[in-house]
Amino acid sequence: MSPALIALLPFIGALLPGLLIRSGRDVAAISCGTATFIALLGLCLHIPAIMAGEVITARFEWLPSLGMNANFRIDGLGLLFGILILGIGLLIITYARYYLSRNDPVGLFYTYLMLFQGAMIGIVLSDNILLLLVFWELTSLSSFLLIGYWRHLPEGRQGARIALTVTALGGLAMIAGMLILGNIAGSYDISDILQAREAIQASPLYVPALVLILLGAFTKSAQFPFHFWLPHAMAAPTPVSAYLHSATMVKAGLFLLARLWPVLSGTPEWFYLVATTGLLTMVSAAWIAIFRDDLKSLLAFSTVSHLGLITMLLGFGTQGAAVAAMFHIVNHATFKAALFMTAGIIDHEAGTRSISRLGGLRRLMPITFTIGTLAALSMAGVPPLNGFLTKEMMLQETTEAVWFGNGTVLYVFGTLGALFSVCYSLRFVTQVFLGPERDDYPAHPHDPGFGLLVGPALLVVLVVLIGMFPNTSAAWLVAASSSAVTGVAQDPHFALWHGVNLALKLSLTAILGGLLLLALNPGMLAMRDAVWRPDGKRAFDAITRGATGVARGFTERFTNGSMSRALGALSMTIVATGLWAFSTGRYQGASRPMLEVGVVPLTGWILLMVATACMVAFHRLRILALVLVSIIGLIVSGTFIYLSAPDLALTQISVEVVTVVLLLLALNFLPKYTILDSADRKRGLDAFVATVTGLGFGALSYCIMRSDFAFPPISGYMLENSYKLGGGSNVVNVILVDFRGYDTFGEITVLGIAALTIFALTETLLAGASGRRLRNWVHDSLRAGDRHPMLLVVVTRLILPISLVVGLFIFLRGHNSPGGGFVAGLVVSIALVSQYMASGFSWAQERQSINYHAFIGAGVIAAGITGIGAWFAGLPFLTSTYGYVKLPGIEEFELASAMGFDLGVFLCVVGAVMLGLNSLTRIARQTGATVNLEPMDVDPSKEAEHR
Amino acid sequence: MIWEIIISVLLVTGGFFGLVGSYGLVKLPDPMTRLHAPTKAATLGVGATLTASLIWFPTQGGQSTWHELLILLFLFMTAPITGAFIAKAHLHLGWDADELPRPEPDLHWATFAGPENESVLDRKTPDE
Amino acid sequence: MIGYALYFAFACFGLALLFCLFRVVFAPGLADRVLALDTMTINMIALLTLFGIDRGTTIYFEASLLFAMVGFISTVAFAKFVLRGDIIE
Amino acid sequence: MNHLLIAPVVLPAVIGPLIIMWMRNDLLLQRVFSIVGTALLAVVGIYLNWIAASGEVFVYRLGNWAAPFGIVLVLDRLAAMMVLLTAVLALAVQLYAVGSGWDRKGWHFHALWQFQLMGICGAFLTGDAFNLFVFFEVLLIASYGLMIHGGGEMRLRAGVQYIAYNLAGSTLFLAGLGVLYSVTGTLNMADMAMRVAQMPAEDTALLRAGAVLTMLVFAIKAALVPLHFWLPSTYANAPGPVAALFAIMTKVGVYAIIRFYTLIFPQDAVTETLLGDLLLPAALLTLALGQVGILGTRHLGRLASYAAIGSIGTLVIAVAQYTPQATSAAIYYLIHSTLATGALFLVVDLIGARRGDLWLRLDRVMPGNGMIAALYFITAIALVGMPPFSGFVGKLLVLQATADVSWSVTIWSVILITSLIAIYGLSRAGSLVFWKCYEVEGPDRPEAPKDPAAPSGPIPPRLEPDEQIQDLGDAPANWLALTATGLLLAGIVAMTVLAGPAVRMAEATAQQLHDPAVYIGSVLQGQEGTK
Amino acid sequence: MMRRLFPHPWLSVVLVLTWMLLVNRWAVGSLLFALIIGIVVPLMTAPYWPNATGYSRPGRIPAYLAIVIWDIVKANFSVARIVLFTPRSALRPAWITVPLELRRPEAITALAGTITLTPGTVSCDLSEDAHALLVHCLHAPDPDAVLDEIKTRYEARLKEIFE
Amino acid sequence: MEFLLSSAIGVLTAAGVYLVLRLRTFAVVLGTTMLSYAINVFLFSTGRLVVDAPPVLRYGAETYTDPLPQALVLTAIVISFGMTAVVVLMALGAFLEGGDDRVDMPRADRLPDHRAGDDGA
Ligand code: NA
Ligand code: NA
Repeated sequence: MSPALIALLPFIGALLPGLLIRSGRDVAAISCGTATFIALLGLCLHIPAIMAGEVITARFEWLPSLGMNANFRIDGLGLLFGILILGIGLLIITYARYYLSRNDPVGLFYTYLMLFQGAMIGIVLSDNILLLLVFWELTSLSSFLLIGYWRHLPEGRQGARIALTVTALGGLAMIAGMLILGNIAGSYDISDILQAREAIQASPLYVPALVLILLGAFTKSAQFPFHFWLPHAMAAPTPVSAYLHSATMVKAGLFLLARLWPVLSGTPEWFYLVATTGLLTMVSAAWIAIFRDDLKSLLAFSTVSHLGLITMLLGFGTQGAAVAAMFHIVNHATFKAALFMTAGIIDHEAGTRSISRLGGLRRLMPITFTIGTLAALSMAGVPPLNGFLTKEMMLQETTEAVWFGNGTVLYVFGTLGALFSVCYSLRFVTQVFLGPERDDYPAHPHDPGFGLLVGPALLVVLVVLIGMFPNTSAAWLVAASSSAVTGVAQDPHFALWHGVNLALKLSLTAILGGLLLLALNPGMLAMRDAVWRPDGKRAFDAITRGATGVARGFTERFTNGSMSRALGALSMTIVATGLWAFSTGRYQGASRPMLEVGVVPLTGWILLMVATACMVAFHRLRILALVLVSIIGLIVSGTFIYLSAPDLALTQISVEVVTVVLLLLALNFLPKYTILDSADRKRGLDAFVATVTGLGFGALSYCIMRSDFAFPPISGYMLENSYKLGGGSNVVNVILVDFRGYDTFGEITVLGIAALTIFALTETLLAGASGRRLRNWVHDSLRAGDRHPMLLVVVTRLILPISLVVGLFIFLRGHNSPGGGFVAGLVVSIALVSQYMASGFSWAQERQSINYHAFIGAGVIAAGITGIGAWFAGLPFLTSTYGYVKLPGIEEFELASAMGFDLGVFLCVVGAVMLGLNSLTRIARQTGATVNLEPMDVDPSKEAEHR
Repeated sequence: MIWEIIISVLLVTGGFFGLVGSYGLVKLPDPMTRLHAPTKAATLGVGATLTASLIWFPTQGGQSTWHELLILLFLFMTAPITGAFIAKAHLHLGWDADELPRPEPDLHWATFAGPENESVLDRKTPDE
Repeated sequence: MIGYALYFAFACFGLALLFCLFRVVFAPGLADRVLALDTMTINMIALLTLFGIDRGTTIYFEASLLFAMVGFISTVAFAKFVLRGDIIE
Repeated sequence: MNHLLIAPVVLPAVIGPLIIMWMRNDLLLQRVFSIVGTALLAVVGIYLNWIAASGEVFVYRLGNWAAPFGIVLVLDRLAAMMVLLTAVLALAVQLYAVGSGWDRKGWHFHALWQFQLMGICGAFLTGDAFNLFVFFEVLLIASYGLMIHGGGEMRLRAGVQYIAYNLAGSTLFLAGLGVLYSVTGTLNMADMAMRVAQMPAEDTALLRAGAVLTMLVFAIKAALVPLHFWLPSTYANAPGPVAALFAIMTKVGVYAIIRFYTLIFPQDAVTETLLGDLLLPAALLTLALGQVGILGTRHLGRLASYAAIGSIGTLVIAVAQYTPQATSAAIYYLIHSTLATGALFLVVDLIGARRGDLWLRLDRVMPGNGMIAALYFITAIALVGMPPFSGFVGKLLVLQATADVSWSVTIWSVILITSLIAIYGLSRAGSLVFWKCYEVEGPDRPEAPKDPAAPSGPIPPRLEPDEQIQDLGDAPANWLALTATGLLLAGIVAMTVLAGPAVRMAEATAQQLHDPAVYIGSVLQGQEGTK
Repeated sequence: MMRRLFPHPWLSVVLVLTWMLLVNRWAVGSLLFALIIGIVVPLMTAPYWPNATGYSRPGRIPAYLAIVIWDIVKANFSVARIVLFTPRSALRPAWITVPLELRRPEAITALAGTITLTPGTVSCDLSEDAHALLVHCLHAPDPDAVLDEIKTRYEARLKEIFE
Repeated sequence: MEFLLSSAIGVLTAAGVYLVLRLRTFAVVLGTTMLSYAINVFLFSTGRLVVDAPPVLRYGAETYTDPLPQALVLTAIVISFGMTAVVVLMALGAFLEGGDDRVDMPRADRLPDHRAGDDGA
């Protein structure tokens, strides 16, 4: 079976329980078990080939340019881990079927479990380190889900987050490490990397890569000081603990060390980092395990300790140590999984995992007792069980290794670790099973059914078998895997008895010392409790709480909703970067002569300066500010006229009046005065920012006006061809409707959308809380009488048709003289608005059967159709044509098709302005203004008629 | 030449009255009197200027325009309205109904009339 | 001669604008300010006309027309705001 | 000339007004029309990608004017891709809007939606600097309308800030364009590129200033630190589907940065490394601020907003490198982060509709907790760049592209460390929202009824306008909303599985961008038959 | 027919004139177009002109206009004198109530306009029932004389024209 | 003249910036209006200044001012008008809904009103 398929099968298995989510535990377990079994079978079919030294590969291109490909390989190492993962997985699936309650979402559990299994298999079968990374992180994610599976348990959630965070930390470091490694090796394929030992170890980036990768491996394998996540992961259901946190996931780190052993090991950096970490972990975790009250917690720390042991062995970098490491992986998996399942059974049956509440279960649960004891003894390293074999090998290796010139420190500590291990293993046996039977178990303990027992029983059988007959039962697997690790064919021989050597003495010391320690345990417990000790979880909590606090403070500080700060930052950024960019370039200096200043421009300048200054000074008096805005607008328009831009002046002045009307309409409901609520200091700072920005902009514009174009501007062409090709002599208008008609198309759309937005917003406001508030509105000022003054009505009535004529005129001549659709639209709008102001909204509205929505739509469409029309001539959008239309005897017009476009502009402007004002007026009417049926409040002539 | 003189006179007149109108705005003592200056002086100021232009273009500028007439018409049409409105605004803001002569003993001027012409405090607010 | 008259008129209306500005800034009430704004518009129209004569072009007349129209509307709008709060009712 | 080049602009520009004119009061018709329009846009997008894949740069000369004088639309690989991405995102999100009932919480949702698409597509396709401004404005004003859709105090307040900030941005844009025009005398981007390349060395100050001002505008749109202030409140307060659509809006800014940086201000022009020197620190800060914000906020909507900011940081780090490899990484990451951010906003909206608000605090178990949790989980994984989704691929690409640059240690550190912060923040939020609720209610509590009758919460009650919108009388189509969210996630999965082809496409695009001669040549040469 | 075509013939005249002034070209073509405008625009705006407008004696309009223009010129000089030379203390502003005989809004508006444009007076407000006009005088030592002049010089003439 | 205009641009900009930095919406709207005046004049000035040479083709006229910036400014004016209209109405809406016209987002936008169960997820 292809390695890829083997890796894929668990994922397929993961889908099944998801799909069959309602069909219960059996279906889920069977489907997952089947997938696992097929995968295991597929893997085992490769055993002969692998034993023969072959490496089975499957390669799929995924992301070749990055070097990330779906390449898989099975060699001895992969085989060892694959069998562990799938084999124990099969047992766990069975076990979980009976362990989980009917009320648990079992489908979900199996999905997560299979996801995890797939990820693990992926790790061990990857032949590409980037692919390996993918699976690596997937194990973190799926373990997060599994630990947090019982979502109502706070420990589960916290444990899940701690595990995720710590392993993700390592994972991220590993991403960097792997990328560096791949860059050095020139490939991300493991096959290639394994060939690049010299290049890698010679690279200056070797140490960073090593440290980063080790960070990944150590976090995953819960090595000191990252070990603290593992006990908290014990909040997971026991099958998860047994599977992830003893047999497989935590070994992923070891796998990685083994996988990269040929290229990374053998250097002092490797030795001191890996072996020391391993040693420290082994001893410290074992020490902690002695005192744990929670069975699973005890087992968890023992796991950490054993992982440390294996890490240390790999760190030694010798072939013998590597063989021992591989063998211990096998042994540890068997006895530790069995122990976890035993703990789960006890928890399940006795209702507690607390050692202090247990004891005397020997008679109540004889089978469980047997299984648990055998496994625990193996863990303690008692012959003839398999744990003994590797403990001896470990001690042997420590006696041979030298640590900073010291030949004893390693084996002293190694023995100490073994001693602790004996202590906690026996504690497990004595304090759970032995002793007097109690009468206060939370439940009625008895041996469980076959389903829960089969897994641990099988494992314990292995424990014994491997212990007794290591060379026939396990040597082949250790040989295959250690050959793969070391790159040299290994043919190890294991024996229970090596004669009386140092290792044996140390082993004996450990066992005896362990017994002694167990006897002293209660006293030591009290002593230990009295002394302060570092608590990983508390540190983690402190760090994350601190980080969260800092993040909150930081976030609150940098995005605190202050507009002023945001805009101030923007201004200063603009000025600073602009100034920097300008000053690092070269400016030629003023080359254009200045224009003379006459009396009128000077007056205008004074007016503008004073008006602007007043505007700032008096801006809190809002109506005065509006008057000043009008004045500034007037002067700006005058400036445009003076500087040869009549079109601009027309537009500016007419836009401005509409704006003022709009602002007045809004101001009716807003406070009339701005409250002074910024402190003097802030105002000073703002003034500084404003001044600097103003200076910057003024200077920039001065530089521009005094310098020449570096290249002839494209507008020269426009001046030349505006009449010839565009058919209009007002070049600005031809640019607007022809050269750059597309801009104008966008522009009128903007206007239309603005009106639609205003309309939509108004409707929403009126329907909501604002509507209610408006209905109870109290005007904040005394109101005069005379809503629709007669004089105004009469005059605007006359102005309306005249304005329409003026609008038409401005529209028609726009192509050749200042004017055009936009200004015309505004003129007409202003005339209509004057009707509204004079005769009241309802009366005037009644007289226009115009839907402004339709106006806007029609405007955009008209402009669009004029543009699309060109398609039918095979020309691009907005291509215009023109001609002079001479209706006999009537005014001669130049009719450019662009005029259709201008008509669209006109319609859109009228529609948008009127719809916007309408909406604002609707808000006003909500306050309960009465509706007038007559255009003026009093009409003396009508009154006369009545008489 | 004669046109030149007429134009010049008109320009000077226009300028003079324009200035006087705005000067009055500054100089006259209270808002109601200030209202007089611009509404009239400026009309003649701008009127004379426009007339000068009206004459200048056909006689000196070589083209005929009539727009000035239109502008003038517009200004004269609107000036009274703006005047009245500013006056009304001023009455509303600064005068009490009793300080003015009444149109008839039981009637108000429009600015002071109307059912809505109540103090904010008097207004009934049903929901609050 | 026309030239001098023109400059005289320019100066007059320029000065007039400054007077108006004075009244906008220093005024006891809003009505005065609106009045001053209105007068400014009228003075601007005059200036535009003068500019047209000075440059011999009629191209700026529409602007004058529009200034007149706009001045009227904004004055009325301001006044109506003062009177009623709501300018369209 | 291929008229379909302009279809992405004209199509929504016609559908929008038609909706206003004839379907104002018929929501059903609006929905059908609008969705069909967006689907058509997607089809056009596919076609445009297909023709652009040849490597040819297509030019559409509006008004038949010759190139630097009239406005041109330019279709290259990048533009085509952006149009398609927009259409795909819009289609999915629009389905969500219909499914969740958001589109009837106020007026003109669909018309504004179409105009929004018009603006975005217009910005992607234009080859004219000022026209880019115009279409920025189109997309902005439509976004204002959409952003405040449904009303409510916070939304309006945020809207005011959003507009005010963008008004400042638009002003700045005009200033930048003014400076560029005042030096180069042109607005056509290809022409400008040519002129900038020929700029005399003794006259560069103004041009440099112009370049920086223009870039700042794009940085505002992209929400780069320190110009990011507008984003969190805006996105967090916008209606869910609108915020999801806005995922593409920040990318418009990034697109413009890429376009101007590669075309007009490359590093061998007078602007030298000016832009890269500014972009990189800004991008790093942006990434840090965004990821820290994920942890620092107490509101799911803001969390999604910060995630959006963070993804922009990563993206711009790549853009700032100015190498084809980095640019291709940026392009891949851009697609990924658009889909992922969009999906996250939809998921957040799903939560909001069920929980009532989006504060990160203990609440009851929401209906459909499991399904939404799954969607959240996948989206979060994709966003933080954990395997197996496209975020991981994208992150690897970015890391790889920055491996050999002078700032690489800083860049890698920032990317990796902030990833950890984001992972912690997202897992914290997720476990609080989806798991902790069970603590209160106990594990055995039966799940709440599947389909909530009416999602309440941040959505205001239905309004009754003057003209009655046709009442469809249906409950929100929950399945449609979930499916739409799933569609975006499917996109993420596709980006992962098809990472090879996707990256190849991104590489081809980057190659094209880093060889602007073709672009310039296509625009300025061979203009037979034009005026 | 004519009534339907020209609902407000005087308005049509004004519009034709406006157009001709705008286009600045006294050609036949322009006039025809102006006529079209003169027909179409009043029809369009007819709803805003609910009551018929007409003049009983339009022939007297020019004379009236002449008087007004003359008065405006006069007014300006007198106002200028007051502005420039009359000391504040000597200023005698006054309010006058002008009871109106005119009833048509157009006529009242014309009167108010005239008053504002001519010597030292500004029409400020109408009474509630629009039967009186409030006029402010800049400098009126003798208010009754002013009232008398308004009534005879302007209102009487307007009454002839309009009613 | 160039100096007058650029100083005017500077002053308008400064005024606009100062006003947009205020804390109430109306002031901000006024500020954006000022900024748009400033930018319109600025953009216009990039065509350089010419007196009395409007870009309307006439017989015999030789010099014209640059029409392109004018067209751009026209577009900009219209757009900023639309934007102003929307922001004004939105400010009004925010005032009506929220009861005050502050520009800054209130705390309630970022922080929940009570902290029940907020920590220790
Ligand atoms: Na025009
Ligand atoms: Na008078």
